[in-house]
Amino acid sequence: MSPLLNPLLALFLRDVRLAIRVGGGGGIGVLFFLIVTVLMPFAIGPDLALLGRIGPAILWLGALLASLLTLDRLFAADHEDGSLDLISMSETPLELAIATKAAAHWLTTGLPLVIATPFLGLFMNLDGTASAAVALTLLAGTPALTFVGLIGAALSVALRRGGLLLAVLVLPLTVPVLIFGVAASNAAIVGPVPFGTPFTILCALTLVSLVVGIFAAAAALRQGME
Amino acid sequence: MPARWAEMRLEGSGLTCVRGGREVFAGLGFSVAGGEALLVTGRNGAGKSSLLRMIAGLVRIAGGQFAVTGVDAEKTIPEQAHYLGHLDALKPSLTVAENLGFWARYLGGGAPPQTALATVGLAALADLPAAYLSAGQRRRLSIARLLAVQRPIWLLDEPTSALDREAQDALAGLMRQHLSGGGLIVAAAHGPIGLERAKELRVGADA
Amino acid sequence: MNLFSSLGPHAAFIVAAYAVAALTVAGLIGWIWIDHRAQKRRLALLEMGGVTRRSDRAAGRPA
Amino acid sequence: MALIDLANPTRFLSLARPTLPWLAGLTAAVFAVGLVLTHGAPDDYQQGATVKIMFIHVPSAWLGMFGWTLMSAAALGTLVWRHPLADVAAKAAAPIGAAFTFLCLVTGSLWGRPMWGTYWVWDARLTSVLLLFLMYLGVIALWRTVEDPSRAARAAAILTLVGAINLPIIKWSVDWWNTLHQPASVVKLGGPAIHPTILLPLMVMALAFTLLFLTLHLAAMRNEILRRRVRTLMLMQAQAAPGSGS
Repeated sequence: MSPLLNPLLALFLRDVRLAIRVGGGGGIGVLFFLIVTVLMPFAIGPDLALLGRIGPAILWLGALLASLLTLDRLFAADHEDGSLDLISMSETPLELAIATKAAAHWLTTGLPLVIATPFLGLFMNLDGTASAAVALTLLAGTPALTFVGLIGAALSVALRRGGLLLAVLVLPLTVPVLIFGVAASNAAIVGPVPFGTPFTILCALTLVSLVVGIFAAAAALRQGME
Repeated sequence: MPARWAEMRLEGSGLTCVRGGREVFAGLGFSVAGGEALLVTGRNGAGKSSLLRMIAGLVRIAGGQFAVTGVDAEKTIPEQAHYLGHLDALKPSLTVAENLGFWARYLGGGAPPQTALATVGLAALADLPAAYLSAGQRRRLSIARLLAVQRPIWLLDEPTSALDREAQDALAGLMRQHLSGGGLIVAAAHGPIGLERAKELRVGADA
Repeated sequence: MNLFSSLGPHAAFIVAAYAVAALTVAGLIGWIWIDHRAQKRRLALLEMGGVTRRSDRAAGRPA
Repeated sequence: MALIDLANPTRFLSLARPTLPWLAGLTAAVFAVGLVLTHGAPDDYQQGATVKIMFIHVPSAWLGMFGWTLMSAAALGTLVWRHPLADVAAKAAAPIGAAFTFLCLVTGSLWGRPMWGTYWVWDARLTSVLLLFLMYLGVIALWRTVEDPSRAARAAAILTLVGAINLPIIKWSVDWWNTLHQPASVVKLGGPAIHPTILLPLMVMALAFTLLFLTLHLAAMRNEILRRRVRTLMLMQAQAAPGSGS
């Protein structure tokens, strides 16, 4: 294993192991997603036709909130026990370390959301293809949510406020991903726009947020070194 | 003990530190060579920790600069320094071995030597989650990190806190061993920490 | 397969329901059994390592 | 954490070990009888053979409620008498109750598919069971996050009791929110409205399920006691090692 990969792999495995032992392997994220999705019909009413039409939107909102709110602890935990200091004192560049932590977070939080989507689709009276479409768009979209949320997580560590501040800072940045995610899902269910167009834009957004997120978060952490 | 590092020197000149708008110290200078220890003293809040964290690259340098000679030129100072702060950088849900293993692989790129845990007396607790350790044992586990990865510069912030008498003597031995190996130590503490020939640097109002 | 035909047009759902029931119960039993074995193993490991409970020692069992 | 005296749970363990196989055997026997009876039950004039799903759906719904009731009783044991066995009983019952509630939801949607045309319908009873399932997951999540067993037990006990108070309120409000599901046909004031030939298998299956719950719960409690014993030993191991004083 090349000297650069070994530390990153160690960091990745540590974060995944921590997520499984402490957070139940993304269980909390999926539980939050389930509760948010189940709450909607109580407000909207048990009308299945209506729920079917806004199903993708509800699932996307639930997944967005679930992945953002679990990001708060991404850096805060390491900051509080002093691990972040040592991580910055290593030959491995901070950007790569952040990318590794984000990948571990996505695997333990984002991916379970995607896997849970078809089951929650049942509550929204979505048939097979609809649920699959939402799941596919979430698969492409959740990495963007993680990497955009990364910036908020890094900033909230530096500002020692965390929590809701993260959501306030980051929610506007996730709007494009939300728009094209829901658009792609609806395109697959209702049309008329072909599924491909919004979906490729969504993938582009993810790639952009991948790069911007990592460097912005690293800068935020370094700037926060007070 | 053959000198692991060639003739080495770490110097700081005209160092100024501003934290939260307050000037902690200004115009501070020091010089410490391989095999020597620098004891940074001063009342609480005088900036002892800030100086150490500044060397470790964890605090922005408002003024002045560091110079280091006789070490690997490409690496920055933080990449060649160990920082032992008040926080132990341990995850309670990971076991003792997992915690040490992670830091050895992340900072040093390889598995920790078997002796690291034994030297600090935690070999019997290798598979115990760190949550069950006492403050003193968590401190020993942090010290094991210094042994697991070979780095010339040790930055120790009140290293003897939470250690019992026996552990303090063991730490003094490790520090002497590190110095005789050609490494250098910058330690912040209130009193002597078992290092007889340490140079002293007072920080604070009457510096 | 008279069982299947005797269940009428919606046989698949009935069989599915019983299958899910069997799976859930098997899952529970499996989880409890694996958990039992894991705790037993960790207890043996700890007791082999010389750590004994106060009441064990009090009950005169070898430390 | 004072080393709580494990004498009482130890006696429980010595009682649990012999009774477990007997209880399991009895459960299997009653299940055998139940399955034979359900196989022989006649078809319902409306739903045809899908009524056979009811023999699983209704008992698992009862067990969902039974589990929460059991946990509430244990919660009282924890908060009022601070009995360590009550903590163990509450923690052991949660996953089993959740599993049967999940089974009730799945069989409910499988039963609903032929009748209503979709797997999930937001009708009152299924929705109440869904909320009960979410509350189960909440309690289990709470158990997992708090490290110290006695603190976790008190927190979970409070949540369980608050949940128990809210369950009727949830049930009533969901009913008000939507009344699509068949009115409670079994527990009707005028006695069961369904034909005895269907009621008998239902009762036998309910008994079988309850015995199954008790067997699983007993075994889960035994595991929980062993888990606490492991935790105590690990604490002692840490204290025996050097440097534990400070």
